[in-house]
Amino acid sequence: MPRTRLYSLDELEDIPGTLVFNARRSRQAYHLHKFCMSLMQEDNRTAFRADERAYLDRFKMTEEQKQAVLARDLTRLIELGGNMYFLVKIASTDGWSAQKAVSSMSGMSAEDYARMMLEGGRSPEGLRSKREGN
Amino acid sequence: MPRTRLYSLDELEDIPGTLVFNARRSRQAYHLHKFCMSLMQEDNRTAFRADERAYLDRFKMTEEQKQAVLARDLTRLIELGGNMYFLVKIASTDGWSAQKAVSSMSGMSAEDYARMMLEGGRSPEGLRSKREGN
Amino acid sequence: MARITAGIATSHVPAIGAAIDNGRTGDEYWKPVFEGYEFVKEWVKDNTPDVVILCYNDHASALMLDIVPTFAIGFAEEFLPADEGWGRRPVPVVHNHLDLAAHIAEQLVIDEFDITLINEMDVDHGLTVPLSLVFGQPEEWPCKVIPLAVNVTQFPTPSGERCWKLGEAIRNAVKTFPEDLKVQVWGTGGMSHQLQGTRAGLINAEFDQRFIDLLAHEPEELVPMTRLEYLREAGTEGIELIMWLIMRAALGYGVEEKHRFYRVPASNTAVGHVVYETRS
Amino acid sequence: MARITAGIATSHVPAIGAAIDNGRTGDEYWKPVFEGYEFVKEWVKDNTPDVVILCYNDHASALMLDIVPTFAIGFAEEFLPADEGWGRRPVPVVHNHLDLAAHIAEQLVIDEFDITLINEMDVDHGLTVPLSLVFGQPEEWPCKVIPLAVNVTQFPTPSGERCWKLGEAIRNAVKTFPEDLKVQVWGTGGMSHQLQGTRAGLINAEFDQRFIDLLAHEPEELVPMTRLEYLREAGTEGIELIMWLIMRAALGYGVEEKHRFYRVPASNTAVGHVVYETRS
Ligand SMILES: [Fe+3]
Ligand SMILES: [Fe+3]
Repeated sequence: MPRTRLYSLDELEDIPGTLVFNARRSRQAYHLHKFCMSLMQEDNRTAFRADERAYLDRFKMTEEQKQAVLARDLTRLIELGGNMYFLVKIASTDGWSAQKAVSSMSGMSAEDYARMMLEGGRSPEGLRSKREGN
Repeated sequence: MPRTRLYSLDELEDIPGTLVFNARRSRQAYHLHKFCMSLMQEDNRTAFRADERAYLDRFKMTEEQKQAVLARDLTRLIELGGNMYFLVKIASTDGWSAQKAVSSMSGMSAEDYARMMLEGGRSPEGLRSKREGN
Repeated sequence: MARITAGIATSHVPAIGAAIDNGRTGDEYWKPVFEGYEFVKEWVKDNTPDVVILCYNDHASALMLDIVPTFAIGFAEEFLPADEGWGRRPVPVVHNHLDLAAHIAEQLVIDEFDITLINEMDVDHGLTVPLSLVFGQPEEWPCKVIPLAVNVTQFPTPSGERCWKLGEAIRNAVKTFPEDLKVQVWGTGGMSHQLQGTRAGLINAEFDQRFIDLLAHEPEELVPMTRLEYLREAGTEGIELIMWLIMRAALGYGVEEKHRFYRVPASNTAVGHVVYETRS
Repeated sequence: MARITAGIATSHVPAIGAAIDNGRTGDEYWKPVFEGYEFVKEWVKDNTPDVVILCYNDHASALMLDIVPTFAIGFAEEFLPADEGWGRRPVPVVHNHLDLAAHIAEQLVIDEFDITLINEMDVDHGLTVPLSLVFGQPEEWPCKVIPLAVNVTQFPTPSGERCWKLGEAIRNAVKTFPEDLKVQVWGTGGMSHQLQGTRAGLINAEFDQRFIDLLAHEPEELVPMTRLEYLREAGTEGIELIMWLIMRAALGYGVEEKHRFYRVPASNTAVGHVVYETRS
């Protein structure tokens, strides 16, 4: 008899616009994340800047992941398993602020996003549950 | 009010001829153990064999620990914080069997120790507790 | 005997660290944030601990790639600030209190917490930004720090309830340490924020303020909250608030709130901060 | 649904691996040891699992220096045999069952086990010698293996009771995995041995045999045994027996002992081995 839980992990998928980073995604993004963490050394940042494609080819990431890095497509990188705590190292290497990086996923311009944050941020109203629509 | 425990960790020191590997000893032997684990690569074993002293000087071990390694004094290495699961890598590098390495601490010759093991090993009688003498 | 004298909670946004390091704390954007920390900077002068047990999360700096521990205790002699992609923060090296760290680790395992010891690691903004907010920019940090890293990145994280029990166990462990030490427990991270997807920028001030309202004297209302509820209400990274629960549980019943602060935004995040003293 | 069909326990002495790898299993010294494994090698032909959850301890090969986790689950796609000082064992690469490993890790955290995931590591004789003893010398191991490494090196280790509860939680996790899989749980290490000091060579056959006597049908007699008692009675490395408790707890109530074996010595160690089938 299967046990009851406070909630099934699958319920974590019920939050709009949100992909929860779980063990499966962690494994899917392992080599992508190895690349991200390599950017914690200046030598590697320099090598990446000098020839992005060649540098990416040192890692066993998928081609899709490499393309998404080259395009700085954070939305896609998260779909491909990525987690922002790793991915933000790409933004830092580019000299982007964390706010600019995060705003790039929000469907808003960096300016509109910055204004929204100054005005109190995005309200959770309507964004709690796909199922409940609240 | 301090809590009661099944036993205090200090009681682990009550066993004759035995030093229990705890967090403090683990920290004390950290660099010694870093050396031991370096011997898990053939290149490093070769370098160690070629010039033991020079190789040891690459590690932040204490001089006492280095001397004990050079002398293959496992008893002393355990007094200096070491644990046999690390130290056995030195013996393996030397081509010693684990039995020969272990026997070197037992106060017996390797031959006498091997004979004792064939005859059923060392009895725990009298070796359970310093305090109880059983 | 060692005793827990106070607890501090605060958000740990990287941009706050950058503002301090680059001398921009007086900027129009940052001034209202740093004003919230003027109290603690004064208070700590008379309340400098010997040791801080600093509950934080590593942001894929030293952990989370090759090793993903639920609860990890830093057991190196010292910890360098991590290079998170723009060089190491120009802040002092963090020194551990190895005897207390060993004692806590041992007692926690005896208490059936499946602790991981980390004998070498760098510490990221999750640990160093709170130190800067409280102690400013000294040559050396004025106390030892035991890093306690909590997984809030890879799901499932430990539950709020598990974190609460961990805080209680830390309290017991500190109480049984024979040396006379003033120990503070800090919980960092939060408040509401979400750093991904079309929901990025989520801030739930109502949730955050209720959390602060209840934490001092009715924390039992917060303990059963599920991971799902944290995510729904406070955003994917808002779950960092479970580390505030560890701090609160470690303080026990007699707690006085000396200060609270709440402000939106700092970068993508709502900033929350409390200072508690224990009465015992 | 996945189900646990059998459990195996065995000592995991490195010299046993060397005897296999060097073709010396027929030597006068080794023959009586390997005869004890003839049953399981036949039995497993009709009882090949899809996955083995292999509870073992790392002997300062991949863990215990920079990271000391109480319970670690291997979460790499594959694991190479470690070079423990004399080159890698010439045995197949170990392949993980990532979906089941992820499921178990997640369920264990929900059940308040503070698991550490390890995304890259080599596996040492603690894991590979049992595989060799059961499966012989195939080109590829006939099943997937989920490594579960338990700290038995740095004190305090998890208690016997904690290990028992972990085994129960593994049982629950496997039962709730939707795929149809035959899963075995193995516990390795032990029996009595001590690899240090003037007490080196300690063997307590009475203790070992009582342990085997009780494990199948009266394991509740073994669960409360303290770390101190393991060390006193079975030697500093005899505490590896706590991993047999994880295996036993994972099997639940209906267990049939198919085989048992006990022999002194192999190198410094007493060799013990049991095979259990579950009835459910
Ligand atoms: Fe954070
Ligand atoms: Fe072993």
